[in-house]
Amino acid sequence: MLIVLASVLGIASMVGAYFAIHSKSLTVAIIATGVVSLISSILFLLLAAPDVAMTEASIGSALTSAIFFLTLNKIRQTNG
Amino acid sequence: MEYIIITIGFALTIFGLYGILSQKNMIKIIIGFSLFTTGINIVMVAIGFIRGGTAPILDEAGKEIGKYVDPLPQALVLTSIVIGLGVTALMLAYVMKLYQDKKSLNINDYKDLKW
Amino acid sequence: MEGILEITGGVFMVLGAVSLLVASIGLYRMPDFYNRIQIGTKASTFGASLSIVGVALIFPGWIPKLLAMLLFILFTNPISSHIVGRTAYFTNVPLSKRTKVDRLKEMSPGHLKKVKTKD
Amino acid sequence: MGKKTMIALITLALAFVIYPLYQSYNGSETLKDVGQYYIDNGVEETGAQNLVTSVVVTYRGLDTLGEVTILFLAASVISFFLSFSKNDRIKSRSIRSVTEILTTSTQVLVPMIFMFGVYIFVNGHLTPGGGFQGGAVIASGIILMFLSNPRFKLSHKVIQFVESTSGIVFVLIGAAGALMMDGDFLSNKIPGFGFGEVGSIISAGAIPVIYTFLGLKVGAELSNVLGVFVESQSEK
Repeated sequence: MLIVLASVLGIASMVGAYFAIHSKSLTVAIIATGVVSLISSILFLLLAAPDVAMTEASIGSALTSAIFFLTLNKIRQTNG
Repeated sequence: MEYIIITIGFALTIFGLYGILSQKNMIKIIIGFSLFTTGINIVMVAIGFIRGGTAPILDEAGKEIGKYVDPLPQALVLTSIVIGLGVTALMLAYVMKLYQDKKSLNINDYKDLKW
Repeated sequence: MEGILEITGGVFMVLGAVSLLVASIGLYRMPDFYNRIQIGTKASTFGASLSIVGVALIFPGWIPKLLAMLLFILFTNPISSHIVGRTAYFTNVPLSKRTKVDRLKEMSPGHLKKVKTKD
Repeated sequence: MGKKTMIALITLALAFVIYPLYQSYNGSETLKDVGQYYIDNGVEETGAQNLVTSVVVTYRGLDTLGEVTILFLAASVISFFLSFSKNDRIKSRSIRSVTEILTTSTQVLVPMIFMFGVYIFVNGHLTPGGGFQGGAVIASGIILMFLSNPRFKLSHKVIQFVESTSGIVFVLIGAAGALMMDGDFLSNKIPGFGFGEVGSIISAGAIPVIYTFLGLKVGAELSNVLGVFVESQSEK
Protein backbone atom coordinates (compact mmCIF):
# COMPACT_ATOMS: atom_id res chain seq x y z
CA MET A 1 0.00 0.00 0.00
CA LEU A 2 2.78 2.40 0.96
CA ILE A 3 4.63 1.42 -2.20
CA VAL A 4 1.65 2.44 -4.34
CA LEU A 5 1.35 5.74 -2.47
CA ALA A 6 5.07 6.43 -2.85
CA SER A 7 4.99 5.67 -6.57
CA VAL A 8 2.00 7.91 -7.18
CA LEU A 9 3.66 10.72 -5.26
CA GLY A 10 6.87 10.12 -7.18
CA ILE A 11 5.15 10.41 -10.54
CA ALA A 12 3.36 13.55 -9.36
CA SER A 13 6.60 15.13 -8.22
CA MET A 14 8.31 14.28 -11.51
CA VAL A 15 5.47 15.97 -13.40
CA GLY A 16 5.76 18.94 -11.05
CA ALA A 17 9.51 19.17 -11.63
CA TYR A 18 8.99 19.02 -15.40
CA PHE A 19 6.52 21.92 -15.22
CA ALA A 20 8.79 23.84 -12.87
CA ILE A 21 11.64 23.76 -15.36
CA HIS A 22 9.97 23.75 -18.75
CA SER A 23 6.88 25.88 -18.26
CA LYS A 24 6.68 29.10 -20.28
CA SER A 25 4.90 30.98 -17.53
CA LEU A 26 6.85 31.88 -14.42
CA THR A 27 3.71 31.73 -12.28
CA VAL A 28 3.12 28.11 -13.27
CA ALA A 29 6.77 27.32 -12.58
CA ILE A 30 6.64 28.80 -9.08
CA ILE A 31 3.42 26.99 -8.23
CA ALA A 32 4.91 23.74 -9.53
CA THR A 33 7.92 24.24 -7.25
CA GLY A 34 5.55 24.66 -4.33
CA VAL A 35 3.76 21.46 -5.32
CA VAL A 36 7.03 19.53 -5.46
CA SER A 37 7.88 20.88 -2.01
CA LEU A 38 4.51 19.82 -0.62
CA ILE A 39 4.83 16.33 -2.10
CA SER A 40 8.30 16.00 -0.62
CA SER A 41 6.82 16.91 2.74
CA ILE A 42 4.48 13.88 2.42
CA LEU A 43 7.50 11.77 1.49
CA PHE A 44 9.27 12.91 4.67
CA LEU A 45 6.21 11.82 6.61
CA LEU A 46 6.44 8.38 4.97
CA LEU A 47 10.09 8.24 5.99
CA ALA A 48 9.06 8.70 9.66
CA ALA A 49 10.37 12.24 9.95
CA PRO A 50 7.47 14.44 11.15
CA ASP A 51 9.75 17.28 12.24
CA VAL A 52 11.25 17.61 8.79
CA ALA A 53 7.81 17.29 7.21
CA MET A 54 6.52 20.21 9.26
CA THR A 55 9.51 22.34 8.39
CA GLU A 56 9.27 21.56 4.70
CA ALA A 57 5.52 22.21 4.58
CA SER A 58 5.75 25.57 6.30
CA ILE A 59 9.06 26.89 4.97
CA GLY A 60 9.71 25.12 1.69
CA SER A 61 6.18 25.37 0.43
CA ALA A 62 4.64 28.48 1.94
CA LEU A 63 7.37 31.00 2.64
CA THR A 64 9.50 30.21 -0.42
CA SER A 65 6.51 30.57 -2.75
CA ALA A 66 5.57 33.84 -1.06
CA ILE A 67 9.06 35.25 -1.59
CA PHE A 68 9.14 34.09 -5.22
CA PHE A 69 5.79 35.79 -5.88
CA LEU A 70 6.91 38.99 -4.21
CA THR A 71 9.96 39.08 -6.47
CA LEU A 72 7.84 38.38 -9.54
CA ASN A 73 5.42 41.14 -8.60
CA LYS A 74 8.28 43.58 -8.15
CA ILE A 75 9.74 42.67 -11.52
CA ARG A 76 6.41 43.16 -13.23
CA GLN A 77 5.99 46.50 -11.48
CA THR A 78 9.39 47.68 -12.65
CA ASN A 79 8.48 46.65 -16.15
CA GLY A 80 5.50 48.99 -16.04
CA MET B 1 9.19 1.97 -0.34
CA GLU B 2 12.48 3.60 0.67
CA TYR B 3 13.99 2.56 -2.68
CA ILE B 4 11.28 4.46 -4.52
CA ILE B 5 11.73 7.50 -2.33
CA ILE B 6 15.50 7.60 -2.72
CA THR B 7 14.99 7.26 -6.48
CA ILE B 8 12.69 10.28 -6.38
CA GLY B 9 15.33 12.18 -4.44
CA PHE B 10 18.09 11.44 -6.93
CA ALA B 11 15.82 12.17 -9.87
CA LEU B 12 14.91 15.55 -8.39
CA THR B 13 18.61 16.29 -7.89
CA ILE B 14 19.38 15.53 -11.54
CA PHE B 15 16.35 17.52 -12.69
CA GLY B 16 17.52 20.45 -10.60
CA LEU B 17 21.03 20.40 -12.05
CA TYR B 18 19.60 20.15 -15.54
CA GLY B 19 17.38 23.14 -14.82
CA ILE B 20 20.27 25.19 -13.48
CA LEU B 21 22.37 24.47 -16.55
CA SER B 22 19.81 24.68 -19.30
CA GLN B 23 17.66 27.65 -18.36
CA LYS B 24 18.37 31.24 -19.33
CA ASN B 25 15.85 32.93 -17.05
CA MET B 26 17.39 33.71 -13.68
CA ILE B 27 14.23 32.91 -11.72
CA LYS B 28 14.11 29.53 -13.44
CA ILE B 29 17.70 28.97 -12.35
CA ILE B 30 16.75 29.70 -8.75
CA ILE B 31 13.84 27.27 -9.12
CA GLY B 32 16.42 24.71 -10.25
CA PHE B 33 18.43 25.34 -7.09
CA SER B 34 15.29 24.88 -5.03
CA LEU B 35 14.56 21.51 -6.67
CA PHE B 36 18.17 20.45 -6.15
CA THR B 37 17.95 21.23 -2.42
CA THR B 38 14.69 19.34 -2.07
CA GLY B 39 16.16 16.27 -3.76
CA ILE B 40 19.27 16.29 -1.58
CA ASN B 41 17.12 16.61 1.55
CA ILE B 42 15.00 13.63 0.53
CA VAL B 43 18.12 11.54 -0.08
CA MET B 44 19.60 12.47 3.29
CA VAL B 45 16.47 11.58 5.22
CA ALA B 46 16.08 8.34 3.24
CA ILE B 47 19.60 7.26 4.22
CA GLY B 48 18.63 7.41 7.88
CA PHE B 49 15.50 5.34 7.40
CA ILE B 50 15.12 1.96 9.08
CA ARG B 51 12.59 -0.51 7.77
CA GLY B 52 9.68 -0.74 10.20
CA GLY B 53 10.94 2.10 12.35
CA THR B 54 8.88 4.97 13.72
CA ALA B 55 9.75 8.59 14.31
CA PRO B 56 12.39 9.07 17.03
CA ILE B 57 9.95 10.26 19.69
CA LEU B 58 10.11 8.02 22.72
CA ASP B 59 6.60 8.33 24.12
CA GLU B 60 4.20 5.46 24.79
CA ALA B 61 3.15 5.03 21.17
CA GLY B 62 6.78 4.88 20.08
CA LYS B 63 7.84 2.47 22.82
CA GLU B 64 5.25 -0.06 21.71
CA ILE B 65 7.04 -0.44 18.39
CA GLY B 66 10.49 -0.08 19.85
CA LYS B 67 12.29 0.55 16.58
CA TYR B 68 13.33 4.04 15.62
CA VAL B 69 14.86 5.74 12.62
CA ASP B 70 18.09 7.68 12.87
CA PRO B 71 17.52 11.15 14.38
CA LEU B 72 20.80 12.65 13.16
CA PRO B 73 20.03 13.14 9.42
CA GLN B 74 16.65 14.55 10.34
CA ALA B 75 18.23 17.17 12.56
CA LEU B 76 20.70 18.11 9.83
CA VAL B 77 17.97 18.37 7.18
CA LEU B 78 15.91 20.52 9.55
CA THR B 79 18.60 23.18 9.60
CA SER B 80 19.34 22.70 5.91
CA ILE B 81 15.78 23.60 4.92
CA VAL B 82 15.88 26.83 6.92
CA ILE B 83 19.23 27.79 5.39
CA GLY B 84 17.76 26.95 1.98
CA LEU B 85 15.09 29.59 2.50
CA GLY B 86 17.74 32.16 3.45
CA VAL B 87 19.83 31.37 0.39
CA THR B 88 16.82 31.48 -1.93
CA ALA B 89 15.75 34.83 -0.53
CA LEU B 90 19.29 36.18 -0.97
CA MET B 91 19.44 35.06 -4.60
CA LEU B 92 16.03 36.57 -5.29
CA ALA B 93 17.14 39.87 -3.75
CA TYR B 94 20.15 39.87 -6.11
CA VAL B 95 17.85 39.16 -9.04
CA MET B 96 15.62 42.09 -8.10
CA LYS B 97 18.59 44.44 -7.94
CA LEU B 98 20.05 43.15 -11.21
CA TYR B 99 16.72 43.55 -12.94
CA GLN B 100 16.52 47.16 -11.83
CA ASP B 101 19.86 47.81 -13.48
CA LYS B 102 19.45 46.15 -16.84
CA LYS B 103 15.74 45.35 -17.17
CA SER B 104 16.50 41.84 -18.21
CA LEU B 105 16.17 38.45 -16.61
CA ASN B 106 18.30 36.68 -19.19
CA ILE B 107 21.54 35.43 -17.70
CA ASN B 108 23.36 35.98 -20.99
CA ASP B 109 22.92 39.74 -20.74
CA TYR B 110 25.16 39.98 -17.73
CA LYS B 111 28.64 39.96 -19.21
CA ASP B 112 30.30 42.63 -17.13
CA LEU B 113 33.27 40.49 -16.24
CA LYS B 114 33.76 39.25 -19.77
CA TRP B 115 35.50 41.10 -22.55
CA MET C 1 -20.78 -0.51 22.58
CA GLU C 2 -17.36 0.52 21.41
CA GLY C 3 -17.95 -1.35 18.21
CA ILE C 4 -20.92 0.85 17.36
CA LEU C 5 -18.87 4.00 17.82
CA GLU C 6 -16.14 2.66 15.60
CA ILE C 7 -18.55 1.64 12.88
CA THR C 8 -20.26 5.04 12.99
CA GLY C 9 -16.88 6.74 12.77
CA GLY C 10 -15.94 4.62 9.80
CA VAL C 11 -19.21 5.51 8.06
CA PHE C 12 -18.52 9.20 8.65
CA MET C 13 -15.03 8.88 7.23
CA VAL C 14 -16.28 7.07 4.14
CA LEU C 15 -18.89 9.80 3.63
CA GLY C 16 -16.14 12.38 3.89
CA ALA C 17 -14.07 10.54 1.31
CA VAL C 18 -17.10 10.35 -1.03
CA SER C 19 -17.58 14.08 -0.64
CA LEU C 20 -13.94 14.71 -1.54
CA LEU C 21 -14.36 12.43 -4.57
CA VAL C 22 -17.41 14.41 -5.65
CA ALA C 23 -15.35 17.57 -5.26
CA SER C 24 -12.63 16.27 -7.53
CA ILE C 25 -15.12 15.10 -10.17
CA GLY C 26 -16.76 18.51 -10.00
CA LEU C 27 -13.39 20.16 -10.51
CA TYR C 28 -13.20 18.33 -13.81
CA ARG C 29 -16.77 18.91 -14.93
CA MET C 30 -17.44 22.54 -14.07
CA PRO C 31 -17.32 25.06 -16.92
CA ASP C 32 -15.30 27.97 -15.53
CA PHE C 33 -12.95 29.01 -12.75
CA TYR C 34 -15.56 30.38 -10.37
CA ASN C 35 -17.71 27.25 -10.41
CA ARG C 36 -14.61 25.15 -9.88
CA ILE C 37 -13.42 27.10 -6.87
CA GLN C 38 -16.92 27.04 -5.42
CA ILE C 39 -17.32 23.28 -5.71
CA GLY C 40 -13.77 22.70 -4.54
CA THR C 41 -14.17 24.75 -1.41
CA LYS C 42 -17.64 23.68 -0.41
CA ALA C 43 -17.31 19.96 -0.95
CA SER C 44 -13.77 19.69 0.36
CA THR C 45 -14.57 21.62 3.53
CA PHE C 46 -17.56 19.36 4.09
CA GLY C 47 -15.49 16.24 3.39
CA ALA C 48 -12.68 17.25 5.72
CA SER C 49 -15.16 18.10 8.48
CA LEU C 50 -16.89 14.73 8.09
CA SER C 51 -13.56 12.91 8.26
CA ILE C 52 -12.61 14.80 11.41
CA VAL C 53 -15.96 13.89 13.00
CA GLY C 54 -15.30 10.27 12.11
CA VAL C 55 -11.87 10.34 13.72
CA ALA C 56 -13.36 11.99 16.82
CA LEU C 57 -15.85 9.13 17.13
CA ILE C 58 -13.13 6.50 16.85
CA PHE C 59 -10.59 8.17 19.18
CA PRO C 60 -12.53 10.20 21.76
CA GLY C 61 -9.31 11.21 23.50
CA TRP C 62 -8.27 13.46 20.63
CA ILE C 63 -11.42 15.60 20.64
CA PRO C 64 -9.86 18.94 21.81
CA LYS C 65 -7.16 18.85 19.14
CA LEU C 66 -9.65 17.77 16.48
CA LEU C 67 -11.96 20.60 17.49
CA ALA C 68 -9.13 23.08 16.99
CA MET C 69 -8.39 21.55 13.58
CA LEU C 70 -12.05 21.75 12.60
CA LEU C 71 -12.19 25.38 13.65
CA PHE C 72 -9.11 26.20 11.59
CA ILE C 73 -10.47 24.45 8.50
CA LEU C 74 -13.89 26.07 8.81
CA PHE C 75 -12.25 29.46 9.20
CA THR C 76 -9.49 29.44 6.64
CA ASN C 77 -10.86 27.40 3.75
CA PRO C 78 -13.84 29.59 2.75
CA ILE C 79 -11.98 32.83 3.41
CA SER C 80 -8.99 31.90 1.29
CA SER C 81 -11.16 30.80 -1.61
CA HIS C 82 -13.19 33.99 -1.27
CA ILE C 83 -10.01 36.02 -1.67
CA VAL C 84 -8.79 33.88 -4.56
CA GLY C 85 -12.10 34.20 -6.38
CA ARG C 86 -12.23 37.93 -5.85
CA THR C 87 -8.70 38.43 -7.10
CA ALA C 88 -9.50 36.30 -10.12
CA TYR C 89 -12.52 38.45 -10.87
CA PHE C 90 -10.54 41.65 -10.73
CA THR C 91 -7.73 40.27 -12.85
CA ASN C 92 -10.29 39.47 -15.58
CA VAL C 93 -10.51 35.72 -15.47
CA PRO C 94 -13.37 35.05 -17.93
CA LEU C 95 -16.78 33.98 -16.72
CA SER C 96 -18.61 31.08 -18.27
CA LYS C 97 -20.85 31.90 -21.21
CA ARG C 98 -23.89 30.59 -19.36
CA THR C 99 -23.56 33.16 -16.58
CA LYS C 100 -26.81 35.02 -16.05
CA VAL C 101 -26.21 37.24 -13.04
CA ASP C 102 -23.05 39.17 -12.17
CA ARG C 103 -23.76 40.95 -8.90
CA LEU C 104 -20.23 42.20 -8.35
CA LYS C 105 -20.36 44.12 -11.62
CA GLU C 106 -23.75 45.64 -10.84
CA MET C 107 -22.64 46.60 -7.39
CA SER C 108 -19.88 48.99 -8.16
CA PRO C 109 -17.87 50.30 -11.03
CA GLY C 110 -15.80 52.08 -8.38
CA HIS C 111 -15.18 48.92 -6.47
CA LEU C 112 -11.71 48.53 -7.83
CA LYS C 113 -10.06 51.51 -6.25
CA LYS C 114 -6.66 52.89 -6.84
CA VAL C 115 -5.55 53.91 -3.39
CA LYS C 116 -2.67 56.25 -2.96
CA THR C 117 -0.48 55.52 -0.01
CA LYS C 118 0.89 58.39 1.94
CA ASP C 119 4.44 58.35 2.96
CA MET D 1 28.52 23.39 -31.05
CA GLY D 2 27.79 21.58 -28.02
CA LYS D 3 26.14 23.70 -25.45
CA LYS D 4 23.41 21.13 -25.21
CA THR D 5 25.91 18.30 -25.31
CA MET D 6 27.84 19.98 -22.50
CA ILE D 7 24.70 20.18 -20.41
CA ALA D 8 23.89 16.55 -21.15
CA LEU D 9 27.48 15.54 -20.30
CA ILE D 10 27.49 17.36 -16.96
CA THR D 11 24.11 15.92 -16.02
CA LEU D 12 25.30 12.45 -16.97
CA ALA D 13 28.44 13.00 -14.91
CA LEU D 14 26.31 13.79 -11.87
CA ALA D 15 24.29 10.68 -12.58
CA PHE D 16 27.50 8.64 -12.72
CA VAL D 17 28.66 10.12 -9.44
CA ILE D 18 25.48 9.31 -7.61
CA TYR D 19 24.89 5.92 -9.19
CA PRO D 20 27.28 4.07 -6.82
CA LEU D 21 25.56 5.78 -3.90
CA TYR D 22 22.24 4.52 -5.18
CA GLN D 23 23.69 1.07 -5.82
CA SER D 24 25.15 0.71 -2.35
CA TYR D 25 21.97 1.85 -0.65
CA ASN D 26 20.24 -1.03 1.00
CA GLY D 27 17.32 -0.31 3.25
CA SER D 28 19.13 -1.26 6.39
CA GLU D 29 17.52 -3.02 9.29
CA THR D 30 19.78 -1.75 12.03
CA LEU D 31 20.99 1.65 13.07
CA LYS D 32 24.52 2.91 12.82
CA ASP D 33 26.52 3.47 15.99
CA VAL D 34 25.81 7.15 16.52
CA GLY D 35 22.09 6.78 15.93
CA GLN D 36 21.96 3.78 18.24
CA TYR D 37 23.76 5.79 20.93
CA TYR D 38 21.22 8.59 20.66
CA ILE D 39 18.32 6.12 20.84
CA ASP D 40 19.76 4.32 23.85
CA ASN D 41 21.04 7.21 25.93
CA GLY D 42 19.29 10.29 24.60
CA VAL D 43 16.40 10.33 27.02
CA GLU D 44 18.56 9.82 30.11
CA GLU D 45 21.16 12.35 29.06
CA THR D 46 18.92 15.15 27.92
CA GLY D 47 15.49 14.35 29.30
CA ALA D 48 13.75 15.19 26.04
CA GLN D 49 11.26 12.80 24.50
CA ASN D 50 11.77 14.03 20.97
CA LEU D 51 15.25 12.90 20.02
CA VAL D 52 15.45 15.22 17.01
CA THR D 53 15.09 18.12 19.40
CA SER D 54 17.78 16.82 21.70
CA VAL D 55 20.12 16.36 18.73
CA VAL D 56 19.39 19.84 17.39
CA VAL D 57 19.62 21.70 20.69
CA THR D 58 22.06 19.73 22.80
CA TYR D 59 24.22 17.25 20.95
CA ARG D 60 24.67 19.46 17.89
CA GLY D 61 23.97 22.77 19.59
CA LEU D 62 27.02 24.46 18.11
CA ASP D 63 25.82 23.61 14.61
CA THR D 64 22.49 25.20 15.41
CA LEU D 65 24.22 28.33 16.68
CA GLY D 66 26.15 28.57 13.42
CA GLU D 67 22.99 27.95 11.45
CA VAL D 68 21.15 30.76 13.21
CA THR D 69 24.15 32.98 12.52
CA ILE D 70 23.98 32.15 8.82
CA LEU D 71 20.28 32.97 8.80
CA PHE D 72 20.99 36.26 10.56
CA LEU D 73 23.68 37.11 8.01
CA ALA D 74 21.37 36.27 5.13
CA ALA D 75 18.63 38.45 6.61
CA SER D 76 20.95 41.39 7.15
CA VAL D 77 22.48 41.15 3.66
CA ILE D 78 18.98 41.05 2.17
CA SER D 79 17.90 44.13 4.07
CA PHE D 80 21.14 45.86 3.08
CA PHE D 81 20.56 45.08 -0.58
CA LEU D 82 16.92 45.99 -0.72
CA SER D 83 17.13 49.11 1.38
CA PHE D 84 16.53 52.32 -0.53
CA SER D 85 16.97 55.99 0.05
CA LYS D 86 13.91 58.09 0.71
CA ASN D 87 14.52 60.41 -2.22
CA ASP D 88 13.95 58.04 -5.08
CA ARG D 89 10.75 56.57 -3.79
CA ILE D 90 7.57 56.89 -5.77
CA LYS D 91 4.73 57.47 -3.42
CA SER D 92 1.69 56.13 -5.18
CA ARG D 93 1.07 52.46 -5.27
CA SER D 94 -2.09 50.92 -6.58
CA ILE D 95 -3.81 48.75 -4.04
CA ARG D 96 -6.91 46.72 -4.58
CA SER D 97 -9.37 47.43 -1.80
CA VAL D 98 -9.48 44.74 0.84
CA THR D 99 -12.79 43.20 1.80
CA GLU D 100 -14.23 43.33 5.24
CA ILE D 101 -14.29 39.55 5.43
CA LEU D 102 -10.54 39.33 5.12
CA THR D 103 -9.89 42.13 7.61
CA THR D 104 -12.19 40.68 10.25
CA SER D 105 -10.98 37.14 9.83
CA THR D 106 -7.39 38.31 10.04
CA GLN D 107 -8.11 39.85 13.41
CA VAL D 108 -9.42 36.50 14.59
CA LEU D 109 -6.87 34.30 12.91
CA VAL D 110 -3.57 36.06 13.52
CA PRO D 111 -3.61 35.64 17.32
CA MET D 112 -4.55 32.00 16.81
CA ILE D 113 -1.69 31.50 14.37
CA PHE D 114 0.76 33.15 16.74
CA MET D 115 -0.52 31.00 19.57
CA PHE D 116 -0.08 27.91 17.42
CA GLY D 117 3.51 28.90 16.66
CA VAL D 118 4.24 29.42 20.34
CA TYR D 119 2.60 26.07 21.11
CA ILE D 120 4.86 24.40 18.56
CA PHE D 121 8.07 25.70 19.98
CA VAL D 122 7.14 25.36 23.62
CA ASN D 123 6.27 21.69 23.08
CA GLY D 124 9.35 21.07 20.97
CA HIS D 125 10.81 18.50 23.36
CA LEU D 126 7.62 16.43 23.54
CA THR D 127 5.98 16.44 20.12
CA PRO D 128 7.26 16.97 16.59
CA GLY D 129 8.10 20.59 16.08
CA GLY D 130 10.36 23.16 17.57
CA GLY D 131 11.93 26.52 17.12
CA PHE D 132 12.36 26.49 13.38
CA GLN D 133 8.83 25.32 12.65
CA GLY D 134 7.30 27.68 15.19
CA GLY D 135 9.26 30.58 13.75
CA ALA D 136 8.05 29.73 10.27
CA VAL D 137 4.44 29.59 11.48
CA ILE D 138 4.82 33.02 13.10
CA ALA D 139 6.27 34.38 9.86
CA SER D 140 3.29 33.05 7.91
CA GLY D 141 1.04 34.92 10.34
CA ILE D 142 3.01 38.05 9.45
CA ILE D 143 2.35 37.36 5.74
CA LEU D 144 -1.37 37.25 6.49
CA MET D 145 -1.10 40.62 8.21
CA PHE D 146 0.72 42.06 5.21
CA LEU D 147 -1.91 40.73 2.82
CA SER D 148 -4.91 41.92 4.79
CA ASN D 149 -3.63 45.40 5.49
CA PRO D 150 -1.52 46.91 2.70
CA ARG D 151 -0.41 49.77 4.90
CA PHE D 152 0.84 47.52 7.65
CA LYS D 153 4.45 48.18 8.47
CA LEU D 154 6.69 45.93 10.44
CA SER D 155 8.23 47.79 13.33
CA HIS D 156 11.95 47.44 12.92
CA LYS D 157 12.56 48.30 16.55
CA VAL D 158 10.48 45.38 17.78
CA ILE D 159 12.13 43.00 15.35
CA GLN D 160 15.57 44.23 16.33
CA PHE D 161 14.81 43.94 20.02
CA VAL D 162 13.35 40.43 19.82
CA GLU D 163 16.07 39.19 17.51
CA SER D 164 19.07 40.50 19.44
CA THR D 165 17.67 39.70 22.87
CA SER D 166 16.86 36.13 22.01
CA GLY D 167 20.25 35.65 20.37
CA ILE D 168 22.07 36.98 23.42
CA VAL D 169 19.99 34.86 25.78
CA PHE D 170 20.67 31.80 23.64
CA VAL D 171 24.43 32.28 23.88
CA LEU D 172 24.26 33.19 27.58
CA ILE D 173 22.36 30.02 28.46
CA GLY D 174 24.92 28.03 26.51
CA ALA D 175 27.77 29.73 28.33
CA ALA D 176 26.06 29.22 31.69
CA GLY D 177 26.10 25.50 31.09
CA ALA D 178 29.81 25.62 30.42
CA LEU D 179 30.74 27.90 33.31
CA MET D 180 28.58 26.82 36.21
CA MET D 181 28.46 23.06 35.80
CA ASP D 182 31.86 22.73 34.14
CA GLY D 183 30.00 20.91 31.45
CA ASP D 184 30.04 21.61 27.74
CA PHE D 185 29.02 24.69 25.86
CA LEU D 186 25.27 24.59 25.15
CA SER D 187 24.61 21.56 27.28
CA ASN D 188 21.26 21.53 28.97
CA LYS D 189 22.42 20.74 32.48
CA ILE D 190 22.08 24.07 34.21
CA PRO D 191 21.37 24.64 37.91
CA GLY D 192 17.83 25.82 38.34
CA PHE D 193 16.55 23.87 35.37
CA GLY D 194 15.70 20.44 36.68
CA PHE D 195 15.14 17.52 34.40
CA GLY D 196 11.71 16.91 35.81
CA GLU D 197 9.54 14.04 34.76
CA VAL D 198 10.06 12.88 31.21
CA GLY D 199 6.98 13.68 29.18
CA SER D 200 5.80 16.75 31.07
CA ILE D 201 6.15 20.29 29.76
CA ILE D 202 8.61 21.42 32.42
CA SER D 203 11.33 18.90 31.82
CA ALA D 204 14.49 18.35 29.83
CA GLY D 205 16.54 21.05 31.55
CA ALA D 206 17.23 24.07 29.40
CA ILE D 207 15.91 22.64 26.13
CA PRO D 208 12.46 24.33 26.21
CA VAL D 209 14.01 27.67 27.16
CA ILE D 210 16.64 27.49 24.42
CA TYR D 211 14.12 26.36 21.85
CA THR D 212 11.72 29.15 22.80
CA PHE D 213 14.36 31.80 22.24
CA LEU D 214 15.48 30.05 19.07
CA GLY D 215 11.91 30.13 17.81
CA LEU D 216 11.57 33.83 18.58
CA LYS D 217 14.88 34.54 16.83
CA VAL D 218 14.02 32.52 13.72
CA GLY D 219 10.52 34.02 13.61
CA ALA D 220 11.92 37.54 13.85
CA GLU D 221 14.49 36.89 11.13
CA LEU D 222 12.05 35.31 8.69
CA SER D 223 9.52 38.08 9.35
CA ASN D 224 12.23 40.63 8.70
CA VAL D 225 13.10 39.02 5.35
CA LEU D 226 9.43 39.02 4.35
CA GLY D 227 8.96 42.58 5.54
CA VAL D 228 11.92 43.80 3.51
CA PHE D 229 10.59 42.03 0.43
CA VAL D 230 7.13 43.53 0.89
CA GLU D 231 8.55 46.99 1.56
CA SER D 232 10.61 46.88 -1.59
CA GLN D 233 7.40 46.61 -3.61
CA SER D 234 6.63 50.29 -3.18
CA GLU D 235 10.10 51.35 -4.31
CA LYS D 236 10.72 52.29 -7.87
